[in-house]
Amino acid sequence: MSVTSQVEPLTKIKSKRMMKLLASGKRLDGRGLLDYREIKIENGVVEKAEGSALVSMGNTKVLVGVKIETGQPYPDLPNQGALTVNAEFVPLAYKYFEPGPPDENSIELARLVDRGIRESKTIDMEKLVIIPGKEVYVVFVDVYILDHDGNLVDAAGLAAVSAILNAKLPVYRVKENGEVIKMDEYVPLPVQNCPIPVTMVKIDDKILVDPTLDEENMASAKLTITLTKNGEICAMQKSGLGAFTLDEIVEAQKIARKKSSEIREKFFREWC
Amino acid sequence: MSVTSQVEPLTKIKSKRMMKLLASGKRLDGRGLLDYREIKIENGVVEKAEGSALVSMGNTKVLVGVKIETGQPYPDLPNQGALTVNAEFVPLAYKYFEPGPPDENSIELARLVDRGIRESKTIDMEKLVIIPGKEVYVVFVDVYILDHDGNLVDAAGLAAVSAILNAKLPVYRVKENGEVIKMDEYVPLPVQNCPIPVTMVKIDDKILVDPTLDEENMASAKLTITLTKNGEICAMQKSGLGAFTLDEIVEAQKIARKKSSEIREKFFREWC
Amino acid sequence: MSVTSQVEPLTKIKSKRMMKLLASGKRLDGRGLLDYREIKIENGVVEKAEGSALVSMGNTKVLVGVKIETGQPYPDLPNQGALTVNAEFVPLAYKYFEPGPPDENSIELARLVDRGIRESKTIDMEKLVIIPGKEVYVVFVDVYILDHDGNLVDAAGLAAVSAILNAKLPVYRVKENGEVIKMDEYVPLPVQNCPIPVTMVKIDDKILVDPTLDEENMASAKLTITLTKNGEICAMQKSGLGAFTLDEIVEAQKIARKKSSEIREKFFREWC
Amino acid sequence: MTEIKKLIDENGLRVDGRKLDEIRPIKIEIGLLANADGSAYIEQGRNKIIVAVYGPREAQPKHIGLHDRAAIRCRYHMAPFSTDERKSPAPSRREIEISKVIREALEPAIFSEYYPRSMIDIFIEVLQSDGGSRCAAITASSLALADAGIPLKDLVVACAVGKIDGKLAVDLSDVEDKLGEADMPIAYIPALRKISLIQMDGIFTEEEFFKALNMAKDACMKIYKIQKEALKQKYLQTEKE
Amino acid sequence: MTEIKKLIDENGLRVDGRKLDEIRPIKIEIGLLANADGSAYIEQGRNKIIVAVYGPREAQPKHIGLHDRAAIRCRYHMAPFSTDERKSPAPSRREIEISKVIREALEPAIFSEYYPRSMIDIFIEVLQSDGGSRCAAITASSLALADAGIPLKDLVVACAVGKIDGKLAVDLSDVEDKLGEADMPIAYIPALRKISLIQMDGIFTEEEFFKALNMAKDACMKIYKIQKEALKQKYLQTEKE
Amino acid sequence: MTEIKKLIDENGLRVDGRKLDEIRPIKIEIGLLANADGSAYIEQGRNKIIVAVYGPREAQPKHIGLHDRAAIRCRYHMAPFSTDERKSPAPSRREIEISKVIREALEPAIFSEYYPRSMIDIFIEVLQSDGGSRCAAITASSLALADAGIPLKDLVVACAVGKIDGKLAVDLSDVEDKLGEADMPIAYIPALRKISLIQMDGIFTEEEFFKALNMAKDACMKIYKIQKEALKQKYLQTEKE
Repeated sequence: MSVTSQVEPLTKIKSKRMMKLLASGKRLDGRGLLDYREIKIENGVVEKAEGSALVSMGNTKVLVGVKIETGQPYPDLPNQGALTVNAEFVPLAYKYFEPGPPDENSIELARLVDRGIRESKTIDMEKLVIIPGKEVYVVFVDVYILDHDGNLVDAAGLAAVSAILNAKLPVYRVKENGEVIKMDEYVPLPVQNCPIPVTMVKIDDKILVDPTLDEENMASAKLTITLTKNGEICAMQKSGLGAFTLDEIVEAQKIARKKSSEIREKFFREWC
Repeated sequence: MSVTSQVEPLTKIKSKRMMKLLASGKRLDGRGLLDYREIKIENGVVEKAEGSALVSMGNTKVLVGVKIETGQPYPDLPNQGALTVNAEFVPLAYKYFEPGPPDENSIELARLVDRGIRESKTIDMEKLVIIPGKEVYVVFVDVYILDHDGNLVDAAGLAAVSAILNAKLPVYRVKENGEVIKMDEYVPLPVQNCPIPVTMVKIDDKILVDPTLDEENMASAKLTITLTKNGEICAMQKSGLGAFTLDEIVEAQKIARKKSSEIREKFFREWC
Repeated sequence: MSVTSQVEPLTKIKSKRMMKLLASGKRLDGRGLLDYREIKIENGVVEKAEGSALVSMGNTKVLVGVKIETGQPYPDLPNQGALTVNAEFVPLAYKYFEPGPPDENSIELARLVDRGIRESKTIDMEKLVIIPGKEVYVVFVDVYILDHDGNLVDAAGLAAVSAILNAKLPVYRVKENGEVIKMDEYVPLPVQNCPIPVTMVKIDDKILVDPTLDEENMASAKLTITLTKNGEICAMQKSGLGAFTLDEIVEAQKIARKKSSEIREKFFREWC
Repeated sequence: MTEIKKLIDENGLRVDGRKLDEIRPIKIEIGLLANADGSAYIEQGRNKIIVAVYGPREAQPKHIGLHDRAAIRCRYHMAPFSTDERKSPAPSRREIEISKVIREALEPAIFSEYYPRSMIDIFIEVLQSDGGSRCAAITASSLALADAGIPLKDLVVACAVGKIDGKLAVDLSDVEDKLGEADMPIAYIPALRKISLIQMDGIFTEEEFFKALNMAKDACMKIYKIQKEALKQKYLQTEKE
Repeated sequence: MTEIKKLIDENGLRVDGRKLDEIRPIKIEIGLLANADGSAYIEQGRNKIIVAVYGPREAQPKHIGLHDRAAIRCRYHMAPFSTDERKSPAPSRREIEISKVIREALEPAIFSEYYPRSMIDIFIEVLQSDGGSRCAAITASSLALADAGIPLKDLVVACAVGKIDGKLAVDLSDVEDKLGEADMPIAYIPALRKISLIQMDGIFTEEEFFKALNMAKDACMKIYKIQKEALKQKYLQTEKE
Repeated sequence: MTEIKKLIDENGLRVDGRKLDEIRPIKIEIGLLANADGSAYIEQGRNKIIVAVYGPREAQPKHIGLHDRAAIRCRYHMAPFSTDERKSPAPSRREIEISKVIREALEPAIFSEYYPRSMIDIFIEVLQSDGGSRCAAITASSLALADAGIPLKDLVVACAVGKIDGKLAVDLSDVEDKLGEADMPIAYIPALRKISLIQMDGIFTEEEFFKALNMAKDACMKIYKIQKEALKQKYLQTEKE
């Protein structure tokens, strides 16, 4: 059951300052409304994982590990590998995160990241078949929040794509008798796209990108738009207690388009 | 762990009026002690289910859906199909129902309906075998409470039998190589009996059939007796904090016998 | 998540008396510091179980049942049977035990008993193979606490070993076509060792063996050392909020060595 | 499994040699647990069941407390090794239902109204199960309640009547329950002349039902004597100590 | 499954005969449940969804209460028999996410600040699911809220626009959703001219996105009329009674 | 798996080139998390572990609060990608036991009595696990506690001694742990000269046990130096800022 959640209120001084600054197009940390915090991507930080990346976006830190195993395909997709995205909001990352099974926030984040990857065809799932209908690769993308200062979706989305890009796929050989043998050989995952999510919040009718936690707590609503390398929209999600006008959504789409190509150019290879 | 449950007390005025009326053989809604509320049965309300029925009994509304799949037989019953009865007391139906896994009340209801169906051999389970010991039909009977104004057992029992009666069984063909193919063809479920449960409560030494929620809350004990088309008893269950004398149980059995044949005549075909 | 637990405090009078007695090497129940309470072992109390034993140690009562089934081996140990130790702290045994899935205390106890059995090679797991890599015996050791007056580990360890010793292994025959048939014949489990755990607590710098619940509640720390028939240490576990000096641990090891051989001589056959 | 077993032989005796109206041997021990406020152990046939009672104590968590009576908490639980195939320790739907009907079988005999806002816990552990474990559990539970000093209107006693090879028989064993045609457990409170549990599955004609009811009551009264005797022995023994 | 189905025929009509901008037939019933404070039932295509609203009532457990507004609790749940393959009754990840987005689609329309420390419950049961069940659920939920007398800024209405065979189409059915290339559900609050839910999966170009937004809004306004009419009928009927 | 691997070569060196009494390289970073009140990161061999400490803060839920001391909550958790085969995120029995022994290894060093009714949370995430992760986690946890400003009697430091190819060796790696004959982790509090964790599985003779205890203590003292140095560097750095 989904329940309206408590929001940690900012101190009056802080919220007043935030609003005053916003009025003149500024933010508490000195950024302009449409500026991202500094983004750092560190690849391959967990050697035991087939792929991994640690993304920091200001104080927000998200680690993604990719594990690749083999298993049965989904019955309705016998000629495709399987993909599972899971997110853990571990209590280490934020004083209000509690241990336990994933709650609605971590499920929403995982499903949003999943949609970005799946709909943009980031991985060519048809190349992940070992024996059609019987044995395929199963790709686990595990999102691990380490430090929460807002905009978990963008950090998680970037970390997921980065970890997928550096993941190595173990090679299997199918013997004539049908036996499947793991070779001591790896190839890259067949990656064909990089979805880049851009998250915006609305505070007092202003649209801000890459919100900090304080800004998320002051925002009336949040919107993520994820774009492919060809500039198509492949995922979208509004959240929060407020709502957007049509014009705001149109504006947000333009912003997302611009910011996603900036991030793409800075961090990803030409072809994706 | 089973715990004595809170009962919502009636207002003093209401409970006094109920007791006064009872003394003269009447009930709050004008019924005699042995009268059912108006029963309506609507068949086939959920087309995606293989069978379904919505039963209303006064303000009580129970929907049953029957789904039929294939699966392995129970190891000790290789030549029979499988039957599973499940009940959901969804929070939509009553202010004190909470979401979550089935509690003792919904488990008791499901098991009581299950016993009625199983012991009366409502379905000829031996006709539900596709490949003996390997593949059989699995019949899921899902009881869904939509509005709770007492006597859930009778409403659920009638809805279950009605849904089973209108359920269509998908036909499977076993090819020579053992492959099982679903045909685009349906036959009725092999039904051979209709168990009819009759529920009574005791209030102030009076036996009432088809109690409302108010009456259940005033009752000291409740008794369900389920009868087959041949007038045999096939299931029984006492519940509640009170107890019955032997004479009361003998009397209740007579009442159940009478009411079940009235219901049977009104709603079911001759042969069941 | 593990949380510092509430400890039921002793009355002031009782704790003062305990401390006073301890100062002169005595205990509330008259024992010396290194004396066990009377130990009773009753074998075969649950006939439906393949093996069983009820151990009482003063007021502490622990029942262990051994069930033996067949199943697949662990993928990394294709030529060994499987062993599972589980412990239930049922609410019948103590006013603060609550029903529910195993908590950290029952998991710790089960894993400690498991380590004793596994590391001492109590059962020759390689003899528990029916078809290598495919079908093996699975031995379930279920520890059931019936009355908790301290030192559950030693009582559970003794009961587990006793139940294993009296367990009968159903014989299976593998037919030429690979079919596995259960014969109406039993042989003993292939037992080759008996690990004996000895548990000590520290109260006010004194080491006591076989603590009662009152003593456990007064103790700063607890230490279990499990020894094999050859006098080797095969499992160890410290618990509690306090700590031991190196010398205390050395002393505890000597005590455990002595007490375990006393118990072994009294209750177990020469060869184990 | 496929061979049809004869449950009654040519002499009218059952698989274990009993007559149709004969109950299984019963062994009762009262007060065997040190921690519990009251306890009882019963062997009935191959059933081995132990019951502990804690309370009356403060209702915990508080919201389960009732303003006009004690809340009774009851848990019927089977040990993993109590059955032919190992049972998962997690409570099954069957155990959840039985916990409820046992609680409701015992409540009418308890003076719950003496202890508002309190709770009384009845913890039943089936160490070995044969047929009729819920009945044996009720019989033992009322003794454990008495041992805990909980004021009772009377003991509660329970026994089933079933149908095997077309004949009515009391106190079915496991094999009779599985291969028989019907089973009807009842719980009886002699002093109140009331039935506090009745369940049935299988097929009974009206005539069979009436007969079964009376047989069940008679069997209950036999067990009631054994209960009373066990309680007496326990008190005599306690006085001696 | 492998055959590629044509979703639009040579006349530009969809599998069920609809035009691209045509919504499915809608049937609404308000106030059909006796226990709930408000309720509504919607059929939209083969969707059959029933919604109950309870509250405002005291927040329970207390810690979910908010000092400045009502806590809204929302549960979107599918009956086991609502889908082609039986669905386990335990909430899936999809149901958990949808419960959240529906709650957040409805909250902007509710005067929550009138009821601090209270909760308002919205229980949605999908009895049969076709494509677009979250939208139909939002449409019905706002009617159930109105029926419960919860003060609203306006009704909330929802509809999806998707892409099938490369063309934009409103209110996708199940088969269109599965075989189509994109789906974008939106919820709209006409009086506020605001979008309170927007989600998307699939592939939209910028141009398609703009067009889809407008088509979705137009479809919402059509459904809004049906909503209003249903509410009017309900009140007329209530007055007569 | 079937080939028996030699864990010590002809020169007495281990698989990774270490001597028997040589610990693995250790890298420590303190205070790397912004939200936590204290934090530490440790790499020891291929272990990569991060620890956050929150508190002292009000005990939540209240009933876990203790009247005479802080309640310590401790969770040792492995990331799904930390192991060779993906680990389910749900806590395993092993993780539950390790959470308990780590808590009990740290408690003797904490001045818990300063903070009655409060709780101190220690959240350990194993990002990559090699052998000895519980020891490395303890070593890092005491640094995170110090970083949070929790008053400590001393740091707690931990290291295991095991037996490989019949010889005692400190700080076993994953492969040594799996193929070795015994493993005994201990935690040591130098200022108190006390052992706050000791566990063992495998086979030790009495002589081996005594020797192992001393080797473990010596290894702990080596790591203690590294701990102290890391803490010093952190304070120097903080002062500069």
